[in-house]
Parts: sequence; C-alpha cells; structure tokens
Amino acid sequence: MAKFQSLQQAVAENLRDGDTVAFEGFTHLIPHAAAHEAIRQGRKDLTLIRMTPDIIYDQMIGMGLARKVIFSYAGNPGVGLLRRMRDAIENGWPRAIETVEHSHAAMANAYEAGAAGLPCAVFRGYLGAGLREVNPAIKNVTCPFTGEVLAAVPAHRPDVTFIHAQKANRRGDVLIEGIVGVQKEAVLAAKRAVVTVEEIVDDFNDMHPNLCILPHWTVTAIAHVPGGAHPSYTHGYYDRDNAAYLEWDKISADRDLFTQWMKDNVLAVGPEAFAVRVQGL
Amino acid sequence: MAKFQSLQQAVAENLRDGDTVAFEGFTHLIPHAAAHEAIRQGRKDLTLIRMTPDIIYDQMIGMGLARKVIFSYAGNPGVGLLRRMRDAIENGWPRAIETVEHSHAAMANAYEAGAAGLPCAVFRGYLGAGLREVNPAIKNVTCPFTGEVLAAVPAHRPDVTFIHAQKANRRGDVLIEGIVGVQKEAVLAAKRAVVTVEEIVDDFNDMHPNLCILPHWTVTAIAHVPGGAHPSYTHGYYDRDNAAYLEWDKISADRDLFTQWMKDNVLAVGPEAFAVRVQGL
Amino acid sequence: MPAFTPTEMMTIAAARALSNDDVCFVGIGAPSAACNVARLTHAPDITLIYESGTIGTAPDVLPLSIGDGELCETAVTTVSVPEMFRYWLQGGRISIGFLGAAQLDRFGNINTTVIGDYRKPKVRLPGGGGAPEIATSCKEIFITMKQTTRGMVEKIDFYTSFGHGEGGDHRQRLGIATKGPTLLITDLAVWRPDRETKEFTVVSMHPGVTREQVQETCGWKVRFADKVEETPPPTELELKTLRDLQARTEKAHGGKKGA
Amino acid sequence: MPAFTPTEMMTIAAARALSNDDVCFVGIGAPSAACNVARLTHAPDITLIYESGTIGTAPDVLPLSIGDGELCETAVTTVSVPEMFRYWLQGGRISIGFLGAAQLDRFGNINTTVIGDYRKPKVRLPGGGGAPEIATSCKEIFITMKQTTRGMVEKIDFYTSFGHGEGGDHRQRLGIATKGPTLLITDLAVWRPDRETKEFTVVSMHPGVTREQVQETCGWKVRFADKVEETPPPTELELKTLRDLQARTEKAHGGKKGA
Repeated sequence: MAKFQSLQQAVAENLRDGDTVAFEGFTHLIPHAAAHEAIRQGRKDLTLIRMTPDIIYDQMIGMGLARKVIFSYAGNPGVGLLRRMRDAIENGWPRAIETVEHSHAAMANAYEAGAAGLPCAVFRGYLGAGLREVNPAIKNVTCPFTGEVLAAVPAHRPDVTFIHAQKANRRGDVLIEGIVGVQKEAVLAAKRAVVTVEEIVDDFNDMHPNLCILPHWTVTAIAHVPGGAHPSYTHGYYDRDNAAYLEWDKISADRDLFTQWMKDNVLAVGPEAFAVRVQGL
Repeated sequence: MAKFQSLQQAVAENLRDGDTVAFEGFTHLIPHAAAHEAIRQGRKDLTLIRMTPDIIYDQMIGMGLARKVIFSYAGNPGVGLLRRMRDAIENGWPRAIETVEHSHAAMANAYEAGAAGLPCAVFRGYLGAGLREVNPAIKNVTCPFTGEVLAAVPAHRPDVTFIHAQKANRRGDVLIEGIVGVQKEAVLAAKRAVVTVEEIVDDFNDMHPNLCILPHWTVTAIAHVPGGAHPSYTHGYYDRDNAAYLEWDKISADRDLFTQWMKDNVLAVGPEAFAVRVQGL
Repeated sequence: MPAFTPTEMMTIAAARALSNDDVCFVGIGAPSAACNVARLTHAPDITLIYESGTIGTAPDVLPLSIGDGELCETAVTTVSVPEMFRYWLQGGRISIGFLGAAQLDRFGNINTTVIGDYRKPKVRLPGGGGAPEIATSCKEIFITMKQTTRGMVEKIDFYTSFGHGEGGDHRQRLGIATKGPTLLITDLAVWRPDRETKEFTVVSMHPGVTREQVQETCGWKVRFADKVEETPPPTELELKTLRDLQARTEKAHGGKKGA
Repeated sequence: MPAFTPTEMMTIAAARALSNDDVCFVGIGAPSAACNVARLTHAPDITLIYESGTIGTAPDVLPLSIGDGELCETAVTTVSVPEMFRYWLQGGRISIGFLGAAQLDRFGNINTTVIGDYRKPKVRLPGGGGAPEIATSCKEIFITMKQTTRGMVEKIDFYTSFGHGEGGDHRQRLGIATKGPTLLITDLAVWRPDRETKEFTVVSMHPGVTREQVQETCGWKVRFADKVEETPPPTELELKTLRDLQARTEKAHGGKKGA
C-alpha cells in the first residue's frame, strides 16, 4: 500500500547500502530528484541497473555510490560519453566498478521477466554479438518444439526501483503517460518501489481505461516532487533541458569541476530545488 | 497495408479451406459478423484457435467448418455449456473434431510469443494439472540459471486472425478500447489480419499516446460492419445482448432447431443485419 | 435473526473470509457474489481482479461474464489478457484466488473439464480457463460450492486444477510455493484443510445444519474438527447487501434485448 | 548544381535509399536526419520507429535523443520498451534498421562498445544499446558514417553488432535469417556488399570524389565495382529540406534553458 512521504523519508526507508537498485526512465521521466537524494544520503556499494545509465548514474558513480553497473547503453543522450563512468571503468576513480553489459533487448526482456515472476527471460538475441563472450550471464535455452537456440538472461529483480511519473491520486495509484519506457516492468519486478510525481490529484475518474497505471498496492512510497525529472522532461509538464545535457559534458570532464558542481547543486540543496529548475521549460 | 473492403471480399481473400484461424475477442468485441460470413462462404477443415470459444465457434463447429479446435475455455459465458461443440466431441455431429486443450495462461502466452516472433512461449504453468498428460503440445524448458522447470507451449501463428474493433482511420490504423483481451497479440501473431469496425474516422489525432492501436501496415483488410460484435458488445457503442446468450442455450440444444436458426439468421442474411440487431442495446 | 437461504449463508460466509487488503482473482458465479458483498460491506478497499484484464473493479451489479463492460468502466485500469496472466497472476501479485468447482475432492483438487474419460467424456464441461495457474500462482485459494454427492466426490475424473493432490506435502513435492486451498465454503459448512493431511475438515456448520446433512451431501467420509463452531448467521446488513445486489443484477441483465 | 557539403551529400544519398513502404528502425544522428529527409521528400508515408517505443513518428525537428517528447506527440502510438523489442523488432516487423558506427569493418560488422581490450579499454564507448538485435532482426541494415581511417578499420576491436562476420554465408551459418547490411553510405561514396564475399564495394562515388580520397580515408584496401557510378548531386529540394530541418532543429534545441 502506497505511503505518501517526503523524498528524504522514502529514500531513507527504502534504499539500503548494498542494494540492487534501478532508477529507470527512458530519456523521458528520469528520476533525477530521487537519485540526488540517494547521493545526499551517501548510500554505498549499490548495484545499479539501468538500460541507459546517463547523467544520474554518471553522478552516482562519480560520487562513489556504485559497486556494480548493469546496463545496455552508457551515453549522454544526444551528446556523447559518460565521463565519470568512463573514469571509474578506465581509471578506477573514485573507486573501481564492475560492469555487466547487455543489449537493450536483453535488459527490456529481463525487466519483463522480473515483472512476470519468471527466473529468466527468453528471447532471440545476441546472434554473433561480442557480448556473449564477455558476459557470462548470457546463456541459451533450446525451443523444445523447433530446436531453435534462444538467448536467456536472468530476470531483473531489484531490491528497489525508483521512477518519476506525472500523477498520483489520493489513494496512491500512479499514472505514467507518453514514452512509458520500462518503468511499469521495473516497478513490478522490484521488491519495493518509490515514485516521485509532478502532481497529486483526487482521483483518476474519467480517465481512459487502458492507460499505464500502477495500482496503489504495487507502490511502496510516493513523494511529491515537482520538476523531479529535470533535466529530463515530463510529458505534459515541462520540456527537456537540452542545455543542461550539453553542460554536463563539460562539468563531468574534470574531477574537481564535477566535485564542486555536485557540492553546489546536489549536496547543498534539497528536492524543492527541482521545481525552480523547470521554470521556463 | 490495410485494404478497405466489404466483409464478403475480406473473408473471400483471406480465409482458405484448411487454414488455422483465430476469431478473437474476450467476451468483449467478439467478431460475430466475420464468423457468420465465414459460415456463409462454407469454409472447410479449419483449425480454430480461441481462448474462449463461445457462440461463434459453437456455430462454426455445428455447421461443420472445423476440423480441430485449440482452446482453453469452451462455455457459453455466464450461461453454461457449448452444446454444438459438445455434440461434435461426444457424438461426432456433424463431424468429429480434434481438440487441443490449454489453460488461459498458456493460450495468452502462446499468442504473446507469436506476436513476439518466438517459436514457443515459456511460463510457469500446468503444475499438477491434468492437461499435461492429455496434451502433448505441453513441454518443459529448464531455466539455465535456477534450474526451475518451466512450461513451454508452441507459439500461436494463425494463417489469419479476425477481430472486431471500435474505429479505423482513413489510413487504416485500428483502435481497440476497453477490455482489449488478446486481440493485438492475435493480429501481430498472424500472417494476415482482418478487422471489422464500428466506425471509420478521418484520423486519430488528439488521441492519448498510449492507446491500443494497430498501425495500418499490420492489418490486411478492414470492413465497416456496425454492430459486428452482436450479441457481444462494443465498449462505447452498444451493450451485450445477454438475452441472446440465454436464447442460444435453447437453440443450440436441438440439432434441427439449430440448423433452422442458422438458415434464418446467418445463411439467409448479410453483414448489414448486425446494425439492426444492436438497435436499443 | 432474519430468514435466509443456505446459498445466501454460503455467499455471506465466503464474503466474511475476505479482507480490505486482499487482492482477489475472481471467478464468475458464487465467488463473484461473495467478493462483491465483501466489497460492499466490511472490505470497501478490497481489490477485485477478473481475468479479462480489469484490475480494481467495482461493479454495481454482478457481471454475467468475466468480461462485462461494467468491470472495465469501474476498474482502476484494464490491461491486456497476456499481461494479466504474466505480470499480475504469474507475477505473484494476487493474494486470493476464488474458485468454484463442478467436482471437488477432499484435498481441494478441482475438476471442471470432463465427467468420465477425457478422450470419451460422458459430459464435456467447459474446461479450466484460468484455473490451472490460478490454483498455483495465487498466495492462497478459496473454494465455494453447493454440497452434492455428485459434486463432492471421493475421486475426481480429471485434475483441472491442483489443490493438495494426495494431501500432505504434495504441493511442495511438485515445487509449488503457494499455499493452495485454505478454505472451502459450502451451503452447509465452512471447511479448512487439516494442518498435516491437508484433508478438508468441517470447522463450522451453518445455523440449523446437522452433521448428518453435511455427510449425506458429500461423497467422501467427512472429517469434523474436534470443536465445530456454528457459523454466525447473516446480519441484516449482509443479507440486505446481497439481496439488493442480486435485485440490481436481475434488473440489469434481464433488461435490454437486441432487435 | 547548388553547393553542398560531403555530409549533406551523405545524408541525402541515404534518404534516397528509403521508400514509402519501409518500416524503419531509426538510430540517432545521421540515420535520423536521413530518415526524416526521406519522409519530407519522396517518402511521406514511411514509418519511422525509435526504440523509445514511438511508432510512426513524424517530428518537425530532429530529436536530440531517441526519446524526445516530439517523437511521442507525433507518433501513431507509443508502446512500452519491452513491447517494442518483443513485438515490433523481434517480431520481424521492421524492414530497415538504420545504424551509425564508431568502428566498421569491410563486412559491415560494427563496434560502438570499446576501443582496445574490453576488460582494459583505451576508450570505453557508450555500447550497443539496441544494435545487437537490430542487426539481426530487421529485414536489412543500412549503415551511414563519415569516412576516416580510425572509423573504417581492417579489424574492429569488438563485435557490438554482427554484419556479415567473416563474409560469405557467415550469417546463415549462425542461423540468422535476415539479410544484414545491404548498404553503406559515407560522405564520399555508396557501397554495397559483393554478392559472394559480402565485402562492401564502392558502387557510386559522390560528385567530385576521387578513388584516392575514398582509399585514403578507409582503413582497408577498398574494392571498387567494375562500373562505379557518380552519385546524382542533391537537388534544390533535397538540400532545402535538409537545411530547413537542421535550422528548425538548431532553433528548437538551442532554445529554452532551465533556471
């Protein structure tokens, strides 16, 4: 049953050192505010799952929260590389991290299998791909009817998943609209789920019957954080802050600049800062 | 690319003797008009796939179109048994039929696997169930990570799928709303797909981005048949004709009564009859 | 105490077994009536799910089919049938699966497939539908049916859905992690499985019912708990809620008819 | 003929390869520009799909990321990412997958994962994203990139996505049913795989380009077709369409900035 909490409480109660955690969002609805709160609370030894680790994982890795990253595309979308993640992989700064690399198809299927309560995902994938040789978590199953050899990967089962969504109603049901990504699967695959929302409304009456809604009993905690996806965007609320993604390329290029930026823009502020950041977007 | 045709043309061009065919609809949106057209055109030796064969398959079986039925629940919903299907199974009238019986979970997963281009569906099912012993199409795969033994069934790949939907736009995109059932999967799993619709509109602009829409290039033919789901219902257009389902229990109880009813209500009329039948519902 | 029928007592006793926090996978017929009476009395926040994909539905009248339009119109959300079986049922999100039965044995194994031999059935029944996986994926299973010697039998003709098999730890031996049948509510009594043998045992009889009546309408030798309670009779509110619901249902489904 | 840059010629030559009936899985960058120029010129009904789940999208400006809001706002429908990869890509519904490359070899194998050793990379690149399955599930693959000896190499450091492997029937030997790379468009030339060896072969050079330039900017010994055509230069319309699109894009993305 969904609890309405401050983001501080929700993160404190649901994210523990050593947890396997997914902060999901596919370009759209990336839970930046929740990731910043995790950084402020100084969680350690996290295993981070995400199809597209971008700025938030670059920041968490750069601040030393991560022990391991499971991913399929590590880039600053539309801009370039993730410089903090590279620094950790190439030079072990601020600490060495283990990486488990998959394709998007494998990651999406692994979330789907987790949501479906299966131990593994079965799909047609990795044919001729190099990841097969470097990722021991990629195995095969054979179709008992055709003999076709299919790829299998372990289902994702995060201890906790964080997402950002448009709306919650007073009962705690959550609405996700637009590019919905893998968020529904990431929530249903997880033991606990924390959702930051732009808005809390009385009810979802008169909504179309087939929208992407998470019933309140699938969500652990809801925090009201307007602008919580910035510099990502929230369909129907504010646009993507493309300039911030370009800036990140410079900020993340230098360790000291990065450290100072995190002090000023993450450690020294709180979730309420996000509402201000999306003004004019 | 979707072709707009009369139902007669669409059935004539897309359904052949000996085809494996799905007329899908989960209580809602059952394609009665399309099934009646198939009966009028006297197709033979069909393999009928459906989770819930109800009146339409009772009618097709009773008229001798079916060689084989693949199903998971053969009942007159809310009323009782399918008497024509029983007569075929128990007494071979008008012809003997082969049955392949699954659970709903297996059938739904088999459509999903067909839509996903996989040779088989893998799920946790049939534990301790008797169908395992009587259906050789139920096999196992073992999870390469946990060793758990999961159920596997062949993917459904109909030669043609027939569904009924609310709307098509002029380009041939199709909208399904309300209880969407397995229709999207049944269409994407099939080689050809024929859709009857209540209404043809100019475009789908200003619709919510996450609705259940089949793009025109996934549909073979579209026929405009108002009331085409009767006595099933179409969400937003007309209610279920519960009385007709109750009547069917009597009509289907007697071979002669059945034969006469089919003559009068199916063979002697055309698709246009359906618009009249839903008046007042 | 108001007059009531055995069927009303059955439905109301079943309704009482459900709580506000339950997520219930509802079968048509008696289960559906019980679940909605619970929702309209002591469990207003219970989540009712029908296999048509309707999640958190609150129908004003009882659906005639698991896919009636009102289930969708009153639901929190309606998902596709593959999603229903993958994410919601197989995903382990359902606390209680509520099943009826054509044939039931003392270990809660259910047959709704055939009477007689599967290949040459005396009677071909509708079949299992969602039951095989409901019986193993839901955290626990409630069963409700009227007692008859034809329905409650020594040996069922077909294992449509698995209860406790031959009893004892049979479920665990098959690698089934869920509890299986934990409650049987008939028109005469409330039954619970014995902790060891898992055989259904009468723990409570409805007002005025005798042990003889329970045995006469059951095809196996009935086991009674050391202490058999009397089921509290329906309250005015429970009875009124059930009868109003059925009246509304009658009216709604009797109503419109196509041309 | 109007003045144009090699990059403009590359994008326009790529756009010309697409038709109205294509269902195209679009990567960001050059592929996205080419696909949208095609849509805005000779292929108005082409279906563009981005892996974020947007199907049949028609953006007015080029997206900066595969999940920009405008892709959803202009799409026929937007589905979940698992559905995108299961029903639409793996389901075999995509006619053309359009990829860029950091490293490419003569057989259309692509590396976007690492420069150097995978365990101790000289440069850790973003990785494959959807490419491993795009390369094997789409009916055919088009590749577009600017020629450099660092990009077009004798041997790639990592097989992010499989092209024709070692050439010949290597795909069939791995049980891959799709055609794989059938077209390479660079800023200097148009390449097609040899029917037998599957090695990319120059079939057309852009106006003013010499064989020497093509060879100097390619890391492997270039094979030229017996008859090498000259790529028709961009038309006024093609050039205007591309430049207007890029101007709109510049304006849109340069624009707003958060507080």
